[in-house]
Amino acid sequence: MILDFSSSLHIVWALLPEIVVAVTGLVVLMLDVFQRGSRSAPSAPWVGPLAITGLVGAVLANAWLLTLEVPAQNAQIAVDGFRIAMNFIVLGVAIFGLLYSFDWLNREGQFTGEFIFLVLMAVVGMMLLGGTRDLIVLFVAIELMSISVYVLTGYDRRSRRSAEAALKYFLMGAFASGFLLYGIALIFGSVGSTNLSLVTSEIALGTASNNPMLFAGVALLLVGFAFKVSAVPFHMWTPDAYEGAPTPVTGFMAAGVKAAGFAAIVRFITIELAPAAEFWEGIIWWLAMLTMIVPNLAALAQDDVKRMLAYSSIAHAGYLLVGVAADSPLGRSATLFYLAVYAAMTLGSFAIVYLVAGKGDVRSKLSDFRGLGWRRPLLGAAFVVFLLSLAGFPPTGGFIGKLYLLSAAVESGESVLAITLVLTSLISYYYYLRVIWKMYFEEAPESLPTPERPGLAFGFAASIGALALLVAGLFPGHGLRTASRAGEDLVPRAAVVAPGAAPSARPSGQDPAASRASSNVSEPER
Amino acid sequence: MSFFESHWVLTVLLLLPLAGAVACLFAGKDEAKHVALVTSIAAFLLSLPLFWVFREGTPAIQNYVSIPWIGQWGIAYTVGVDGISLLMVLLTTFIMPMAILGSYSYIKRQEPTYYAMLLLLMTAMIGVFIALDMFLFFLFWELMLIPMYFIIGVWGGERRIYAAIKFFLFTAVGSLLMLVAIVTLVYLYYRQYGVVTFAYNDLVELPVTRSAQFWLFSAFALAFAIKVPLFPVHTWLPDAHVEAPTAGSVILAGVLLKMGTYGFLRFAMPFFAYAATSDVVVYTILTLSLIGIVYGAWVAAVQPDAKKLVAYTSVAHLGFVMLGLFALTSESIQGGILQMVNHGISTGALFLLIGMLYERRHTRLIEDFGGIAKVMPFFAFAFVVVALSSIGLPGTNGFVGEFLILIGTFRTHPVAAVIAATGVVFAAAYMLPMVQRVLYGPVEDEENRELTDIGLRERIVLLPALAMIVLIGVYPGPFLEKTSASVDALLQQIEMRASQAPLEPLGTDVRFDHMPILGVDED
Amino acid sequence: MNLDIELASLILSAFLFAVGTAGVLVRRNAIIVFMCVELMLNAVNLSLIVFSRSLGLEAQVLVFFVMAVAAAEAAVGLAIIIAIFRHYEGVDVDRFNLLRW
Amino acid sequence: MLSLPLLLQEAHAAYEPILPAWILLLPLIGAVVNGVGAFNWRGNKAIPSIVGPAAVIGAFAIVVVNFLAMRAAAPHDPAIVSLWTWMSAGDLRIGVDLQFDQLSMLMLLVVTGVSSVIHVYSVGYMREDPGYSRYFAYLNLFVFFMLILVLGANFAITFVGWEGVGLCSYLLIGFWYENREFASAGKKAFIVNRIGDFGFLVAMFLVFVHFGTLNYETVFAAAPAALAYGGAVVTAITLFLFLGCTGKSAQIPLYVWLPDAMAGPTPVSALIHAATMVTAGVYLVARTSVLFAMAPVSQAVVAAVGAGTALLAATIATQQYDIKKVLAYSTVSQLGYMFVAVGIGAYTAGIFHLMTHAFFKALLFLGSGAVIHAMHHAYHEVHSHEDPNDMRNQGGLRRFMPITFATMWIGTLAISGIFPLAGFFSKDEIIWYTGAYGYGILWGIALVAALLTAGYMTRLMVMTFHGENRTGADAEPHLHEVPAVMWIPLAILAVLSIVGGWVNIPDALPVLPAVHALHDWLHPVFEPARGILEAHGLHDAHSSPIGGGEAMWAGISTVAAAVVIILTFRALVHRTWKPAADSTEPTGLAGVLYNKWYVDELYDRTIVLPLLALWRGCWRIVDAGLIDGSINGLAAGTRAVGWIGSLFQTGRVATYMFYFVTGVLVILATFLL
Amino acid sequence: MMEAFFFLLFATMAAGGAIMMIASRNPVSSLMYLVLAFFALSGVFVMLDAHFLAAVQVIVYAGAIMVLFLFVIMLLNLGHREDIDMRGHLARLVALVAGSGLFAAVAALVFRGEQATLAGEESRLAVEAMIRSRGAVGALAEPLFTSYLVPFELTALLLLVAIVGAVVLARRRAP
Repeated sequence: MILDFSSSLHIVWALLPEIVVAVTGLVVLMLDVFQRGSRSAPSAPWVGPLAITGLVGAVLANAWLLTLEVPAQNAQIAVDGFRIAMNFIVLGVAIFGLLYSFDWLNREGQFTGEFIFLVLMAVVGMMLLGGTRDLIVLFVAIELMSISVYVLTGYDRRSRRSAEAALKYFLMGAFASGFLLYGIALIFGSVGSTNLSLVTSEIALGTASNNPMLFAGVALLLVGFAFKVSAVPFHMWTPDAYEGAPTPVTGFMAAGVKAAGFAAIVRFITIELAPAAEFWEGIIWWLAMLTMIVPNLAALAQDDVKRMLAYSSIAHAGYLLVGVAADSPLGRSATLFYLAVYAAMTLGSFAIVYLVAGKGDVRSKLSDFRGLGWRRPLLGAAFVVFLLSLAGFPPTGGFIGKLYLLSAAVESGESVLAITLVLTSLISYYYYLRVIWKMYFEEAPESLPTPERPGLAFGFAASIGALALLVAGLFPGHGLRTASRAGEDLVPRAAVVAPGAAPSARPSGQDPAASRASSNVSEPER
Repeated sequence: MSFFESHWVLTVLLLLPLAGAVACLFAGKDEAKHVALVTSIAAFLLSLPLFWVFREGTPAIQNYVSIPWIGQWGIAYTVGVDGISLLMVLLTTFIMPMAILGSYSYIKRQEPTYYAMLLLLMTAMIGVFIALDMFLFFLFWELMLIPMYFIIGVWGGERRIYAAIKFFLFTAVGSLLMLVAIVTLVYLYYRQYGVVTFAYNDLVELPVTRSAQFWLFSAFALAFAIKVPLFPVHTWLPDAHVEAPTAGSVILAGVLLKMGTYGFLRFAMPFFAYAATSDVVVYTILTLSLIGIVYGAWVAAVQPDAKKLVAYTSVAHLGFVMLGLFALTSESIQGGILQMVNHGISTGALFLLIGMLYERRHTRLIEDFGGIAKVMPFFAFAFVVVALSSIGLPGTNGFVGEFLILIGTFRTHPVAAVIAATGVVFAAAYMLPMVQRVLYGPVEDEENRELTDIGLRERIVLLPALAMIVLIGVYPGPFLEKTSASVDALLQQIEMRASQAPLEPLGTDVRFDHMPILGVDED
Repeated sequence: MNLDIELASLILSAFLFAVGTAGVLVRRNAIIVFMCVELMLNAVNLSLIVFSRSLGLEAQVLVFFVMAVAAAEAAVGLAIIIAIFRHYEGVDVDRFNLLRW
Repeated sequence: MLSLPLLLQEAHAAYEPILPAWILLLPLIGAVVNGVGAFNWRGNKAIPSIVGPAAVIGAFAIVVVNFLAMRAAAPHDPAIVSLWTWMSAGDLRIGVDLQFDQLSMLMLLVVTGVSSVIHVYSVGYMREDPGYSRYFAYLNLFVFFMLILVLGANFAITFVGWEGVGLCSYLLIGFWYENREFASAGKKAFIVNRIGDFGFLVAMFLVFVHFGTLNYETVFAAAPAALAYGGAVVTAITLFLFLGCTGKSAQIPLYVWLPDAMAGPTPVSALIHAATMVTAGVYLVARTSVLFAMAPVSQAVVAAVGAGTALLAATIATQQYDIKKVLAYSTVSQLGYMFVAVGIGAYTAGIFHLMTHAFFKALLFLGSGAVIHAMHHAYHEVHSHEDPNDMRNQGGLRRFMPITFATMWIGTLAISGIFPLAGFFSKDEIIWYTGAYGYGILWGIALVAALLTAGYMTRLMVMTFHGENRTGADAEPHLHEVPAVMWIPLAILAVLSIVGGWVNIPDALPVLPAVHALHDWLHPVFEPARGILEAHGLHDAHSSPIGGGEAMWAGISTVAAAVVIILTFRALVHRTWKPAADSTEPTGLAGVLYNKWYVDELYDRTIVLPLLALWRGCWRIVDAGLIDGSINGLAAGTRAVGWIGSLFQTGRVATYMFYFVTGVLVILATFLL
Repeated sequence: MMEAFFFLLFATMAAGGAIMMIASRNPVSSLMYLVLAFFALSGVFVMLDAHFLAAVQVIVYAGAIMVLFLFVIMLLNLGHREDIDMRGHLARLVALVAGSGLFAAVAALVFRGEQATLAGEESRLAVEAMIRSRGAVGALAEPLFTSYLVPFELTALLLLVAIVGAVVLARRRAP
């Protein structure tokens, strides 16, 4: 099938995975409302599988996108390898995040359709974030994602920490949204369009180059994204929000929001704003630098595993930024690959933390992990795999990912970043290993209860996650190929629309401004 | 082609301990050790025919195979042995049964995991020695850390956690920088030939500019130097050795340290021949080796803890090996390789012996012993023989290695050889006082009076080592013959490539970026 | 007096944005902090409207969306503030530092 | 199996070593059997008693056969037996090669001969010891290594023996390891020897670098052409070799271990620390005579060190009370003589003295062993813990042990150089050549030392055997002569001490027939060296530095020695000593000598203690402090930075916003500025 | 002239309202100042030909959303907690510096940039033409329901999320 946006139905096709997820969310919400007698009663157990089914459907729909032929690529929605890959990652995060969270929801007696609905809505936002090429869609998608996640963060109403985390995340997020929006406004002000395919050509035409306002716009846009991926110094909310949020949510947002944020950075900054590279490359370089160094140091001081993992997830944003800073197809592929791996290991780690923490999430201190490896060998082994992968240790996916990032950095001549990457990884070894030593080298005191046995869904997710990481470490060939293809498959493929080509592509030839306004999606039939 | 000439023997050698490790995990508490022992002995028996099947007189890699693995990056499962790695593999398979059997009564908890870790370690170590793909090599190189971390951390002594983490981090510093260097090398190769490959045989042919060689060599050298360990990055070693359980120390000293020297020989030197043979590098490494030899011996001499003493002797012995390697003569390199084997056997045996004492007395302090020869005569005998091997008495293996190293070194760096030869004196000065204070003198401590001499199992553990000490001491020929062709070829290669290293970038130079200043210049 | 309204509006927009930022920094009351954020959003809206005048109506569309988003944010944000008020009996953001370091 | 005459006959044409490997193997087998016995049948005395001596006597027998064969063939070139290649790497090829020439043959005879005697003696001496089997294992092993040392056809093989005997010496000195001091003495011996071995090693390196081989034959053949006479290289090689010799043969400055080595069983002292091992240095110089001949500086050093040692040790010996210490210093002194001889180029004289010294010093030691044995028994019977070695506890023993008394006097006279005993000929030859070759000062020293020798040996005899018995009233009845198994060896050695010198009787002496057996025998070995020496101006002055011919000075020295003996005897025989327990330490010069010139203390203070302090410093300050400190500090610092950094995470959202704004401002500002 | 006067009036009101909002100690007064600022802003909107948005600003923003804020303030009974609301002098100084810095930086960049890009007289006419032809609402509605259908639909989801979220968060604690 050829997808050329010649009819508005094509938009539906192009957005099929998102639509499937959204519809699933709505269905879940409706069925749940009708099914549940009292609001405080937990939802029926089939809600979970239903959502999973929907997500699997979205995965299939996403896979179906691969079969499409997409000749014209100036729509709001990009149908390219990158988006599809990002969708896979985000959907994976959603599926695994949900599988991991069921145990927690049941344990805390908070299993509700709303939770799942919010997750699915956040997923819609995330998917669009990686798939859109329009600043307006970007803004709405980012807000959709963010607001869902704010709510999820505060989901545990009994917990003071949860509320505090939600408030901090929300205030900071809204604040950052202001900057992001200002950035969008300024970019619009300097290039006159929100559709970045036009922005790109506009900049390339030279009308906007060296425009300080464009610089300010790019910088503020980048700040907004940096906030979402928690890059230093815009990361300060992260440890608090991650620590306070219900742990499955932490995993979900650490993996999903970050993935979506990076998707946006890669697409909007490195691809669409490629002609303005001089504006952002230095910023990203320094962001990468700081984001590798600061959280890795701060994580050393943590004695709470959850918070430590929060810092670690910031550090991973730093590593990912190296891939972005490399600003090459290789770098983008590496970022993509690393995101997938990162998602798997982060989700798994946080999930294990909540399992250990017990009802009410009370035991997430390092000392609560004592003897875990011997008491729950499989859980311990899985955690070891996750931690080693986070540390970037072979033979796990984390290692391959870091190697990929490293090669991208080396290829782009970013030796300083490469060396910082490995040296900060070294620092990170310490705090990851510290968990392992607590788990295996120290005896659990009698008073420390053994973590309960995880449920089927959790066990399934954890084993698949750990195995996937090992497979990615030992046989990454397929993943690398996919990532490499997806990393190169980003519209605009031919970088810039040729001068003069842009107007002629517009069907309604009235006036330039109007055509600009309407050219974002090819004219629907009237 | 028979089984033993095919790569299968290597592949099976890799997989066998891995399978054994899994089997151990599923074996019962009491059976695990037997599983491990049988596995390791099977691996040893499997590796033994390699020694005879190996074709001498050719530097060619034997039992070679290259199976595409991660095509995207030109990574392949490439394994094979030449004379140098052959000895290392055999050393590994030789040491492991000893280490495992030596742990039989030492390890009293979590046995299945323990033995699984040992076997996993075995796989990693063999892998390091046979890998001919940089990725594969690095994989095994790093993989080795995890089981060792566990072995020290779970089954170690008082300060095991400190030692484990120190060991891990120290080693990791170097390996990570080496990883950057490997990636850079691959990238340079790509720039030059347009092919992405991690294959050793390809990368070794890459002409790297002289200036880049120094950077990359440094990264490799740091990784290997830490593992060796070369002064002053040796301080992880005493801690790790002391805290590790006996088998851990045995393997650490016996095999792991060799990975560093092997790395120099196999990778750092041929890859960056110009840098490796340049004056500044050679003199730096020789100096550090000499410091290691002398200083290691000095510090060993004043250790109150027997195990720590032996640990420091490793610094000295490996100093000899490094000296031999960087003296760049056929004699010294062959001596160095032989000394790697020797040190593995002798120091391994020493750690086993000290472990046996520790099992009985739960102390390693030299002053707690005395007169042990009276109550444990066979132990004393073995201890003395091993100690003599360690100080390099002629007729034991230690002498052959040291002698070749020194005489070879003397050809190119006479002063260094003379200084190193003083190590011979110091060796006596640290080892004999310990022997004397542990074995001799009156039995003053009542606890020592009750000690029982080592039993049959322990004798079986030690006998192979004792036999090898004497065998290599009087008839090292077969071992030297294995390495001679490889070493000669290596030397030739190094010499040739050192002279051919391009002075100017051929479009393959490393680019070093500057720290970008935020924003852009207006002009 | 030849006032360039557009430029002046942009400056005003920047000013309001800065005032919002300063307000965020200077106030402790979570609701007022949030109000400051709203002010920032409005400041941006002003810029967008200025741009829409010369560059196209997309900007106004965006403003429209911003308002919708602001409404949604307000709903959720105020809900969060109510939720935290239940825990802390107050909305002083400086008191919410259970999570730190 | 070939019959012996047939073998000899065949050997006539060209000498082929007969059963060469067995010479080595027999003692090795003995060592292994006894070693196994030490673990497995510890109580059994019969097997070691037979196996131990038999192994050595068997080797001796083979050696004798070989000697006869060689004598018959009178080969000019050494016969090399290659067993297998030991090391082969690069250009280096070291074979396990045995060299049979006149020098090694002579050494073989001495070593196996004296060893045989001493093994037999040991059967009696060590009978009661619980480590009997172990003792013979060590002793056999020693013989094995000594034979390797002697037979080695290249430096490396010699070095194997060289270190091997050191090991056995170490093991045997510390034989009674339960005594901490004894074990310490063994350790000291080993370490001091190692210092010497370092020299040997370096010498080998130099040889290899310049000759590409370590084989004696090749090296010696090539040396005159390859190296410059008196050049730095050959001087360095020889000096380093000599450093090895000073260790092994207890010369200044490394002699300090030998007196302590008396901690070992007395037969060991006799065998290792008097007759064989300690002479290895002399042997080595003689073996490498070609090189030494090319290095006049080294020659001078060797001779001077020898002479100095001879005098120094002799002075110390005069004030020792431990019977074995006296003999030990005497040995050091006599070794000094030998080095003087080989140093000045009188190789045959050195070897000659080596041989005679082996006889009479073994005799003296075994005699002292007999005394100690008797004393020990006596004290043992009365449960006394007095020191049986201390001469102040002895005295008047001639009544109880006449055979020992008699044989030891023979030894004393021999060592003192009284005509016509063995020592007279050998020592006289050394002193004579020293003068004749123009080493005036050394000659004087040698003479003085010779007189001192007579003095302290007489003192020893007087204190031990003459005068009143001081053993103690209750112990005295238990003193007895030693059993036959012990005195027969004494008798054999006594005979050898008498006749041993007759193989080499100088022309100059009147009345006696000139015998050149030894000179002629060794001539092929030393010919090249002699040739070099003579080519470079060595000539026999035929008179002493202050005039007078050989005969005259021989007469003078023997008469002087006799006079010293008589005077000393008369002076001391009536003097009364108190038993050791009641004695006070001597003072004044005697005190200094008694304390061995305080050399041990000097070494302790200037070398051992500073080194230990340095080592401790290395460990505590450099390793634990500097390196680990900085690394741990780095780690702690990193963690501290992390901790401080995490403090920025105040938990207050306003702070976070502040950093956020700061970040934005920095980014914007960099663009503006 | 008139235009300038009104602009300055509204601008001053907006700026003054904003400043008073952050300076006023009473939350309710703050809120009222903010509402004032919003009203003034809508005046500016009008002057910039964004009539529809000006209306929305007044009705939705100042009217509905701000009332919601007021409700919450009242609900939580925060009307009189003046003492704790404002930070100390240091924080005020910091805020002043940061605020003015940000203003300076953004204004400078915008000022410089504005000169570079906003010259397009042609597109300005096109926009005006568009507004003229379709009316203030129509000009906005057309792209909203055609080109921006996707974000529009997304907004629906967003509002649903906000509703669900508000319900989830604000309902009483589970027993």
